[in-house]
Amino acid sequence: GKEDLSTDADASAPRVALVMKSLANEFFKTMADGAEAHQKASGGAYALIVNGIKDERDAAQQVTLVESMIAQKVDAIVIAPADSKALISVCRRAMDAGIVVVNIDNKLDAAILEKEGTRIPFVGPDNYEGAKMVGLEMAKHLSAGDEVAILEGVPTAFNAQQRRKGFEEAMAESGMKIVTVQSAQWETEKANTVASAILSEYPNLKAILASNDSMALGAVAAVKAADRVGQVAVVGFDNISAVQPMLEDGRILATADQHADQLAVYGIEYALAILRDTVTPEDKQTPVDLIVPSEK
Amino acid sequence: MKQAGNQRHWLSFGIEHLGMLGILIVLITFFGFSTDSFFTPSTFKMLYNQIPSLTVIVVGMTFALVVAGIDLSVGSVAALSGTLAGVAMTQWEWSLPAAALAALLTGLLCGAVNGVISVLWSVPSFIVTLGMLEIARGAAYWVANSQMIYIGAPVEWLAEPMGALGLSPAFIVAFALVVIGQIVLVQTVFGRYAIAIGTNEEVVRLSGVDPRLPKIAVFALSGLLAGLGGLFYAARLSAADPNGGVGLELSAIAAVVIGGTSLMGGRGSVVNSFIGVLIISVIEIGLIQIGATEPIKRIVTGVVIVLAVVADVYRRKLYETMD
Amino acid sequence: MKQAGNQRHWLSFGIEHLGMLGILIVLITFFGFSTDSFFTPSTFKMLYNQIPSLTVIVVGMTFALVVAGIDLSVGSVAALSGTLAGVAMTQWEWSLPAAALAALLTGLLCGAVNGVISVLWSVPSFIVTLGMLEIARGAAYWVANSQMIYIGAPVEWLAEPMGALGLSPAFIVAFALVVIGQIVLVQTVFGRYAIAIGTNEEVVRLSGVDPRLPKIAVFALSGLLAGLGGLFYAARLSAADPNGGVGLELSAIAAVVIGGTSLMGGRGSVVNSFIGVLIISVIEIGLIQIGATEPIKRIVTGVVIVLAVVADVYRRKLYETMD
Amino acid sequence: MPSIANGTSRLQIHQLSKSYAAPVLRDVTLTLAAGEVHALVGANGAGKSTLARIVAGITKPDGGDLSLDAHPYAPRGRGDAESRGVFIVMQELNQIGTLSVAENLFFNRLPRRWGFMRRRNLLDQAREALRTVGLDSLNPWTPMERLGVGQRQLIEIAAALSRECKWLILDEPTAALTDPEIHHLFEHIQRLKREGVGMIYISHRMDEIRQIADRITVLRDGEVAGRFESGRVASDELIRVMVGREAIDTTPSRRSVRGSVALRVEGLCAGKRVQNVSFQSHYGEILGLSGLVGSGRSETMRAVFGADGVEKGAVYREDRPQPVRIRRPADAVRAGIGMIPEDRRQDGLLLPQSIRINSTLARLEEIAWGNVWLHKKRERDWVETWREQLDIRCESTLQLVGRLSGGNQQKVLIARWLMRDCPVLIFDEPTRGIDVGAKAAIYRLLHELTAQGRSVIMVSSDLEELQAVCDRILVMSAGRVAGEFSRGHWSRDALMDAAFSGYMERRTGG
Ligand SMILES: Nc1ncnc2c1ncn2[C@@H]1O[C@H](COP(=O)(O)OP(=O)(O)OP(=O)(O)O)[C@@H](O)[C@H]1O
Ligand SMILES: Nc1ncnc2c1ncn2[C@@H]1O[C@H](COP(=O)(O)OP(=O)(O)OP(=O)(O)O)[C@@H](O)[C@H]1O
Ligand SMILES: [Mg+2]
Ligand SMILES: [Mg+2]
Repeated sequence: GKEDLSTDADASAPRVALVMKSLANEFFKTMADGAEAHQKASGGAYALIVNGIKDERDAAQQVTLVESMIAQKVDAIVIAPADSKALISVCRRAMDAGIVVVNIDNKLDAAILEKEGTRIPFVGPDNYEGAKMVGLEMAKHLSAGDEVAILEGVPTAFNAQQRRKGFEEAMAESGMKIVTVQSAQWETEKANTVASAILSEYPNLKAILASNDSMALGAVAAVKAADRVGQVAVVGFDNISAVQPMLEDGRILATADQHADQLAVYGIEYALAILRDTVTPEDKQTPVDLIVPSEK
Repeated sequence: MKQAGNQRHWLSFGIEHLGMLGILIVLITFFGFSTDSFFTPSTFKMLYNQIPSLTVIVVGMTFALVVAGIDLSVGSVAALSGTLAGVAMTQWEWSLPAAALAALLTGLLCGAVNGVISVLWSVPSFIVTLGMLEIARGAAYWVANSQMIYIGAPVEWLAEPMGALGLSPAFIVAFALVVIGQIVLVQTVFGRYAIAIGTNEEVVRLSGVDPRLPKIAVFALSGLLAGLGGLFYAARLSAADPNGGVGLELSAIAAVVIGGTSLMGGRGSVVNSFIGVLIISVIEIGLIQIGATEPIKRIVTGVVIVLAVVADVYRRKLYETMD
Repeated sequence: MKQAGNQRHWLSFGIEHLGMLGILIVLITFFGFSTDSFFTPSTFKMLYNQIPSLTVIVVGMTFALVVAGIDLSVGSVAALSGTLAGVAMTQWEWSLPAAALAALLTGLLCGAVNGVISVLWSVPSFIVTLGMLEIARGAAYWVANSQMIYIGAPVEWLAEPMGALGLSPAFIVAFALVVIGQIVLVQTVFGRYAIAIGTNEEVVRLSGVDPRLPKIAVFALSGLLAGLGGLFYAARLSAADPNGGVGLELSAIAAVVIGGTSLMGGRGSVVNSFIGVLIISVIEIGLIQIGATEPIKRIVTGVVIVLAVVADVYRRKLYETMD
Repeated sequence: MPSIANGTSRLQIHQLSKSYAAPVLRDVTLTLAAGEVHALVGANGAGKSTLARIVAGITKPDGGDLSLDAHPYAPRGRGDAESRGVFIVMQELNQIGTLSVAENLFFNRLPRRWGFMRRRNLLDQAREALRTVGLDSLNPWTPMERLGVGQRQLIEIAAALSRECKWLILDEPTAALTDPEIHHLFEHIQRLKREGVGMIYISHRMDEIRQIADRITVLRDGEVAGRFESGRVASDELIRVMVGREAIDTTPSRRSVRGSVALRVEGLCAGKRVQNVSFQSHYGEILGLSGLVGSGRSETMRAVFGADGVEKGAVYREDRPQPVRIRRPADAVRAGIGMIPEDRRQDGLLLPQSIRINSTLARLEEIAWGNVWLHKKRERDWVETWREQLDIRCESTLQLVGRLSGGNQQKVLIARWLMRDCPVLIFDEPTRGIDVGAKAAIYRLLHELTAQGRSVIMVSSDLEELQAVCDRILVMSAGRVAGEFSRGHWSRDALMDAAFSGYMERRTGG
């Protein structure tokens, strides 16, 4: 098969499929790159097939991806589900076909897994805790009662909901006032528009909490365009490379690093371990680190 | 040129559609040689079961394009219908038939509104359906409270492969609708009016035929089929996704246009639109199986779409000089 | 009806555009009364600085629609040009002028390829530019290695408000292009040929005027302006996003069609397209400021788009009986 | 130019042939000398327009060659032909509706400077050109799509007349014109003759041919069937050569049996062109509608048929006291009124569709089982019947209408409405571009229709035709009914006076 060209493994080595969300998204790309590096370093202990969908929101396309992997009779599927509910049945079908399935990044809905009587181990970070951490870090720079706004991701996405909850919890704990929560669909450009409008609507706004760094970037540009640099703080999530300069000079106060490069690797190692029958499926937490400007 | 007015011989019908099929076969062969796992029953099973929702939507879109209209709202209407069915089944505890009916009626209603506004107020259908794209999406969020709704077993059987060939009920329905759609377009008064309206609406009007009703019917039909597509989409995911079907209109229009239907109206073929769907899906699945990277996937998809149509243009020219 | 052939009096020109402006003013007034902060200089400053990229793209799109074509690739081409400029400035350490030139040339190239393929092989521009949509997107991922690229100060000044009115260089350029575009459409031979080609390409050919060159030029122009739009995006965000501009083609076409340009070609007005951009942006910003929830935002946007065009249809009818 | 002065300048067509699906031109040889009017006649589909298009560089021939003053002449396109001084006024109107009259007049040579249109220049030139065809009062910036067919035809002629031409081909230039305009055109033709321009003149109107042709070539099925070295030929003889059999009676006599009132129009006002128009038409009679180009004949009929909005007035059927509500053509057809529009290409035919689809459009339900399922065999049979009746020349009834010759296109349109069979039938310029043979067939049909008790209203620009066919003629002038004449009570002069009256009044009154 063609996939053997991209990976060099023994014919007998297990074949692991990594099913991502959009590989055009830096976060998932980093994840995939990390996994590929790991596979190379493993010296052919397993073969890796990496695939992603075109549009992060398109759960149906990811179902096709998983079906395609079932068709290719891979040994294990490590999946970052585009949706926490819609992917459950196809994962169950994969397991029915004797494939080991490990869930990473975005946790499948526990209640439905329960209802379906399926157990799929989750390896990944706690988005809620991560967001809360970022929120609390930001609160240090503000005083109680300050107005803040939240830029949400795609509202139907589980991790978007978790991050929003985390932010809200942190703001509640530190006594901030959330004036508005608006979705910018994870997109920079959209975030810029939304943030601009919010800034003009709320002249006393002190901070914008963005559910990912792409949106944070858009918010930073909006703050600049509104001439309120230094008056409005911005935080993000994911620690992508483009926000590094902003972390340096404090235009972004904090972000969270989920160790994208290791996230998939954890999942793959876990899948391999299950294949070797050494572990029973259990959820596993991966670290989320708070990233703050280095100087100061 | 020929599909619509095509009534000469079954032979020419064959050549017409076989031509499009040829391009499809080239693609399948290419992927077959590129990766071992492509030529397996499971690939084709997957193909069958992936396409029903797009297929039924494309049937309606073909009619919309034939009357020189366009329906941009199909993705949102599908999402709205699907979520409504999902909410009905999970929260209001309706049975599948009742929920399905509600979904279809919702689709029909959205489509009828598109048609009535665009026809009676002579607003371009592009704008009306663009408005509906936003409205139906908003309604879907509202119905589902912006949550994906897990439905599970009650709808899944619709998408479950059955029998030796592994065809799902959804696929069978979709395929039947393609056949019916083609027959309606070629063999019925309604289809003939649709083609005539798309060619020159004023001529139809001056022939004493009121073009408004057929036009409204076409949009209502497109809405209805989008509703069905939403149901199939939910069946496939076992869940109703208020965010689903974003950008579906472009895929649907692309499939129809690849199938040779003109955006300017007046000619089209439902069967060729279906082949357009197959071409798009084969490219998609083939590239997944080859394990292409994202940039390569995009570039190859783009190039193949253009080449498919260029090949079709040449084939048609050849065919025309022949005839 | 009138824009294209409109050369009778400057008065009728005024009525034509003032009509569209009327709808815009109604919207602004509505939002002004709905939220205190709408009628503030900062809102308008924001509006100015939000729209340059969409505006320049819409200028090109108007021409594409006037010749009865369509350009679906604008979003991807903008992303490709923007990322290319970003990579050139950050990784290859080019100066802004050099990088900007590269971005514009990339856009021009993409557009020219669209035009040449669609004209010489007579493939519908819908398909060719859909292919380019995929290809340019893939190329953008490839150039940027799928990463967002932070550029920072070197491009930011383009989007920075200047002077008392707070207009950015990007806005001034965009506005100038709208004016130039309108003049080109109405006053130049090229513009008249574009309208003629969109009305009836065959008649143009029979008249001994080769329609191919103007058509290719129109697509090249649209590509070039998409490249400029990409640059303006990068300036506004201080960053180049290979994922940016998804779905931009629909917004651009919507703005043009709201402005009364026909999808069937032969009629159009760049100024009205610009007002279309303003209408879309005012709705978007107004709804955010009102603090509408996502479902409401969507529904209101949809309804207003349709109403704006319905109102325009009535206004035009009134105007026609008047005249 | 010396060559013109001594009369040796020649456009030679040698053994020209062309085929589409079937041969259209076969070894046609023809010589056109400077300063002569060479008439080309033949039945519909004989290949006249094809020949004209080849000479004008629009169509490529398959075989044979052309020469100009003994130099080989093989134009690569219309522009190329024009640069050699060869111009054409095509049979079909080729204009851009969304552009103005001025821009259309000078479309392929818009005056420009640095890419900008020189509007002032264009305006002056356009005024000048419009004056040559008597359209002085038309605003050159009027969008083309607002004009009627007659005016558009005049503008096509004006465009050609404004060129420095050496050779001019006029393909049925007068089909939509009335006598004064034709007279005007002929004056220009005489002037051009004097200036040494060689002209090919295509027409189905025999009187015109007799009046201006110096020589005549008859085409039949793509071959030269006869040549006459003088224009003075008896029509009968000409027609015999054209159709290849004995001359047909082109003006059949008839007895009219005037029945009761079929249609009554009262105080109709629509737009600027229809002002307070009232008339009646009876069963069993043919009512003619005459008037100058732009006098509002077509607009009146469109208003009656519901094609355009009506501001005031009512339409009654028979002697019913209640008017029929006609808001759109479908209402009119339901009330038993049918109309054949004058602009066949824009309002009449679905050009990229087959003859079958076009001719059954108005009566589709009846060839369908249960109003739903198309009965294709029945459709074919019906269409075949009418094809024979009207002698539509085509390869098969599946041929696309856009590829038919102009006259045959017109016949397809007529077939549609004859098939629909309405008690009241309005024909707007039904014989535009139709050959003598088929004209006779159509007149016979009209008579049959009235004999069966139908009411026919016929708008025509051909006064002779109206006088030959109608029982009563209504003359419109400047949007009003300016006179009504019964058979036996009209004369050419009286009709013309009525046609001009509206414009005279305005001039003296204003
Ligand atoms: N593009 C085309 N494709 C196929 N057939 C064509 C095409 N153009 C013309 N024909 C055929 O060529 C024949 C001659 O057409 P042409 O227009 O020259 O006739 P004509 O003598 O001008 O007739 P008319 O008096 O009706 O104008 C017709 O039978 C017509 O169907
Ligand atoms: N000076 C003018 N300016 C603008 N439009 C004009 C002018 N004169 C005439 N028209 C238009 O020309 C058309 C003439 O009307 P109509 O077609 O009913 O006349 P007709 O007698 O049938 O003449 P035709 O022979 O042109 O068909 C109308 O559409 C009218 O609006
Ligand atoms: Mg002819
Ligand atoms: Mg007329």
